[in-house]
Amino acid sequence: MSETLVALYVFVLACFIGYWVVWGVTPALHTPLVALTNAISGIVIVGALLVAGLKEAGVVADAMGFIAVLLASINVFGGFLVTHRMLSMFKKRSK
Amino acid sequence: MSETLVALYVFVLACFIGYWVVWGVTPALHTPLVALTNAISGIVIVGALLVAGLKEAGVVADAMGFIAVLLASINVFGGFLVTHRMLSMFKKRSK
Amino acid sequence: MELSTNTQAIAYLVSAVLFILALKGLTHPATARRGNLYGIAGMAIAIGATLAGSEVQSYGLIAIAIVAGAAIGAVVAMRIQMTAMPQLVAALHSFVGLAAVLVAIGTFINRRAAETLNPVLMGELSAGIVIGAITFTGSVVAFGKLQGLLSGKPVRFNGQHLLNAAMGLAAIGFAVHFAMTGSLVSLVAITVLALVLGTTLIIPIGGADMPVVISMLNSYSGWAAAATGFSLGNNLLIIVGALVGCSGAILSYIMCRAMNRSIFNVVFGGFGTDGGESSATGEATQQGIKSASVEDAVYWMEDAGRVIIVPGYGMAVAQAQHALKELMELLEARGVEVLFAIHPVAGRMPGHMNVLLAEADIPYDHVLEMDEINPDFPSTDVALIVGANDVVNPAAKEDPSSPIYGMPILEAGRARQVYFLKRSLRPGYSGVDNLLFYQENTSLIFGDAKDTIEGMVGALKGGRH
Amino acid sequence: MELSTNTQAIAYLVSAVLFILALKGLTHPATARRGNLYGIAGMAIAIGATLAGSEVQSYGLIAIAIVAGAAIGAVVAMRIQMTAMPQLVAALHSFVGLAAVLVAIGTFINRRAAETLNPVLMGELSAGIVIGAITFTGSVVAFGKLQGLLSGKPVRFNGQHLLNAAMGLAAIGFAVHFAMTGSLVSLVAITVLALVLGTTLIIPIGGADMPVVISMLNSYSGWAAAATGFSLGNNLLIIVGALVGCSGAILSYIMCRAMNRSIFNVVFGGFGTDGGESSATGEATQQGIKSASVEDAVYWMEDAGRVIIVPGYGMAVAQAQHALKELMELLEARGVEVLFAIHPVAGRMPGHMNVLLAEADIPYDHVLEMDEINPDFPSTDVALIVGANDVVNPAAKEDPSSPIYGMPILEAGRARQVYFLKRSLRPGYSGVDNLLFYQENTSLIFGDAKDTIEGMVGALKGGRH
Ligand SMILES: NC(=O)c1ccc[n+]([C@@H]2O[C@H](COP(=O)([O-])OP(=O)(O)OC[C@H]3O[C@@H](n4cnc5c(N)ncnc54)[C@H](OP(=O)(O)O)[C@@H]3O)[C@@H](O)[C@H]2O)c1
Ligand SMILES: NC(=O)c1ccc[n+]([C@@H]2O[C@H](COP(=O)([O-])OP(=O)(O)OC[C@H]3O[C@@H](n4cnc5c(N)ncnc54)[C@H](OP(=O)(O)O)[C@@H]3O)[C@@H](O)[C@H]2O)c1
Repeated sequence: MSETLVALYVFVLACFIGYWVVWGVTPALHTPLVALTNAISGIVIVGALLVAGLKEAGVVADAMGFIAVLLASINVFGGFLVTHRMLSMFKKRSK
Repeated sequence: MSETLVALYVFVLACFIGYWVVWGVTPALHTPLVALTNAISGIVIVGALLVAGLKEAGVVADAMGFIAVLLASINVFGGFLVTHRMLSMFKKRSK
Repeated sequence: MELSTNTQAIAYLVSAVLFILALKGLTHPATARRGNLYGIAGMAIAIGATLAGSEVQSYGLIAIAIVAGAAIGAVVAMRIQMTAMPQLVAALHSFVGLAAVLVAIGTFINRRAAETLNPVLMGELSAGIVIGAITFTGSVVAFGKLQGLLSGKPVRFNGQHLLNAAMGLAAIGFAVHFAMTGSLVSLVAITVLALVLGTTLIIPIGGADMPVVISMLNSYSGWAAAATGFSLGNNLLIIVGALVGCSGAILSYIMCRAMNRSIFNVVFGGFGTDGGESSATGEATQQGIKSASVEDAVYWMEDAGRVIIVPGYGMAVAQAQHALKELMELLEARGVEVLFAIHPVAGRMPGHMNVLLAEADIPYDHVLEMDEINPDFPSTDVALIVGANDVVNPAAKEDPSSPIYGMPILEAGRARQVYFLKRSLRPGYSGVDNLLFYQENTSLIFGDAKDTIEGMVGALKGGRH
Repeated sequence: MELSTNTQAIAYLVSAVLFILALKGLTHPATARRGNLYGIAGMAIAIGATLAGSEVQSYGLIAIAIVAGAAIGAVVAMRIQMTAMPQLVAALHSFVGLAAVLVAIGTFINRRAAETLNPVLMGELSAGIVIGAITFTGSVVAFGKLQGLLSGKPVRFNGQHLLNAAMGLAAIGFAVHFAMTGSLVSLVAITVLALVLGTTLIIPIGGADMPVVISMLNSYSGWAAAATGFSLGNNLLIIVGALVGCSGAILSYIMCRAMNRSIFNVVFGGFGTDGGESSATGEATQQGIKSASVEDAVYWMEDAGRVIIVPGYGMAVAQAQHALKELMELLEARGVEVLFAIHPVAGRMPGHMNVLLAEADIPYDHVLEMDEINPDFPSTDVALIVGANDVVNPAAKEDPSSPIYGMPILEAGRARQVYFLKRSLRPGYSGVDNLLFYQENTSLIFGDAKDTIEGMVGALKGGRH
């Protein structure tokens, strides 16, 4: 099976998982869900690291990698932190 | 990524899907669920066909393939039919 | 024209998606039949893509095997009684297990001839053989117990678990040796050990615990298919195997939870030993138990606002579902609301009662799950308990020393009048005495459930009141 | 020590599983924080495994970028007001989009240098560029509208959709050309067209529809990550991208369904044009509308059995949640049951009200969804509607000509007494007049919601009744 086909398998299966996991989220947490998915979409940082980390790449590619890593890490850190802030507000009746 | 690793990815993702899809089944249909999963586990027929269909295989392998195809197809046809029989009994109040 | 590997892989993906949609169809009775059709389509695509691929070259034997298998499968499926479903399922599982073993050994033989063996492959093949063989003999034993060919009694002896553990370890040892050397002797040893293990694992379990065992074996048959998928590098088999494996595991879990037992307790524990001989019959009045007549019950039911019927294993034994349907219609014609209350483990299979009621054409919107209907009992005039026992036993809530303590129950005892339809005072599956018998508002109507219900139908038709 | 490709792949799989568990944690508030920790662990493993792999060789720039990004992200996340969440989310989406574009172009440059380009790869790269660029400029426009930097008014002109379609087709054409030839010109053309397209797609949408747009862009950012995954052959990116893509798509769908509008209507339709200027204010009595004082409401509430508070967008504007918490406590001290009723699209984001109420430490078991609480209104003494409007408008049920007809509503009008806290008779987001104003049992208390609630709190504390 070609690499693209493997990717297709993984993609289709992951879409099903996404479907079920998101429908399972309680509506009360839909705003934190947006923040959390935002944080984890910072996973493009993996791609950014590969571009930025290549030895002997040209200046253009290096600059692009640098900016991409920067943007993605703002996303990652900002996203998880703000989700944490929001979630720590949700409390059950304190006795 | 090695082929075994690809298989591992697919397996892990499929387990998640299995988890959600099965929890989603309404308890009233748990008996048909058993029958249906039974039918689809007849998918080993794919493996059986590969063994049985190989040209110039030995007699032993051929015999094994033959029996495997036979058993798996009993499963496939019997399973889907019995599921169909069961499911066609479930009716909403007829007006 | 042969399919390229890539086209085949796409066809397999489509087929996997169809199988997922098939299971998703079972979310609701209204979409379930379409689900089954998706499953059939998925299977057709999978078989077609495999046959059209480059690896399958000789078709003669295959055609014979498929036609024969289809004929046998169709005949069995059309003939089988709904009450014999557990046996059928056990038999079909054994086929999957055996097929997985044969595929693994056949693959080994073919690949050895082609000299394309490697340790990882052989490890995967031995996994397929072990799981497949356990599924095979385990299912055969379960079938035998359910069909009454083998004694339902748990067969136990000292050191049993130790022996099983030793055999399991030995099988793993041989598997490692096989993976490293490809030794035929080890291959045979693995197979034989696993076949024996399947037997010795299931033999000790009482016949009454077979439903959980069947679900476990359902799960194993899935993992066997997945292991086959690993060894063939076939993702479709892996996906389907995982789906089936999860399904069986979750159903076992649901059953154990509804019985408030752990899976270990089922597999290793002493419970459900075909019990039932313990209590004597016919001593009703001595023990402060009221018995009632069919007419008494009809008197209360015909003017009731709501009647809830609680079916249990005894309804299946008596095949009383068709009579119940008539009773329901007669009562509804008099303006009585009739509902059915289903406990998750009523009967002997998950969803057992639902299938039987559906068979009698009772509309599924009258059939409610435990959590939906429990709040309605206090406002119900009559609870009619038809061959159910454990699932309404208040001991599960009140008596911490009872073996079923903690199991959630249908609170039928809260209805204004409770009528029990059973043949004797014998306990049910769990062998535990039912506290509900002794309750103020409870009366027992002794006799076969079908006869009793038909008596009620007659009384209502006769309009003697 | 460098990680082998296989070890790295296993680490990525673990990380993917952690991300799935992270989202699964949001099934319930009690497990949500653990979910976030799973997400953080998954990200740490993913970054660690990438850095330890053989492909990343120079660490200097990376360290600077990560530290700087972390600092910026942390400061923003700690400083941001909960009410500014929509803007923050839009800004962060734009970063993902831009990063995806840069990664795609960077990958192209590096692979061209290494001479490992091929048509499939270039096709995948252009998909990443197109989706990423649309996400980027689209999110920037959404941010601008939400932050008030751009006019919230929908900008419309003739032939707009035609122009967009033409640009989309042109981008696809260039993408095909690029995939076949690797032409730099085509690459630039794709990028520019997609950047423009992101702008022209979002500019025409009214500011009020931005919540749906943000969810759509959330979805796009996921698909952009998935496309990057395809081009890098990285399954982790594909999995996470699909999760995020599904999440955004489902949230958009939920919002549209709760508003009874189609996604096309949102993207292409003329609705939510910052409406609100249409009705005049202060003509309450002329129209048969009763207005009431704070004291009236307090009089009915302090002896009530149950009070249900319906918060809406106005509560967020007035920042009245902390005052509501005090009101709740005072009423509960008097034995009144106080519940909060949340409509799926109350406020301007899904779950908006829940976050604000949680911020004010209102326990989440007092906060109920529409379907749970609707049956309770008829047995409720007072419904207190705090800055909500559309979500309680009976026109949605009664007036087939109304643009919100068919949208499910909170049936607050069925409570014995209904008090509306708002500043005027102006309609809400949908611009539709509220039929509930004219109902027998409804009274309006004009003024800023926070001031009014604080007045109630004062009256209850003063114990003037
Ligand atoms: N559903 C599952 O998946 C599953 C799986 C494993 C275990 N179980 C166990 O099975 C039990 C199910 O509970 P249940 O209440 O349905 O059944 P039960 O507790 O086993 O009781 C069945 C009752 O039916 C009566 N009965 C038998 N034949 C009858 C006939 N012809 N006419 C009238 N009555 C008849 C029996 O009493 P007489 O002999 O006096 O007539 C018996 O007390 C639970 O303990 C559950 O844990 C269920
Ligand atoms: N939640 C989402 O995800 C989402 C997404 C897209 C669209 N929407 C739409 O947003 C609407 C939400 O409904 P809603 O009932 O929450 O809000 P709404 O219908 O927009 O009404 C909000 C009301 O709050 C009042 N208000 C504003 N500021 C106030 C203040 N300081 N004090 C007191 N009252 C104040 C306004 O009246 P005055 O001006 O007279 O004070 C207005 O009528 C729905 O139409 C929904 O379709 C929601």
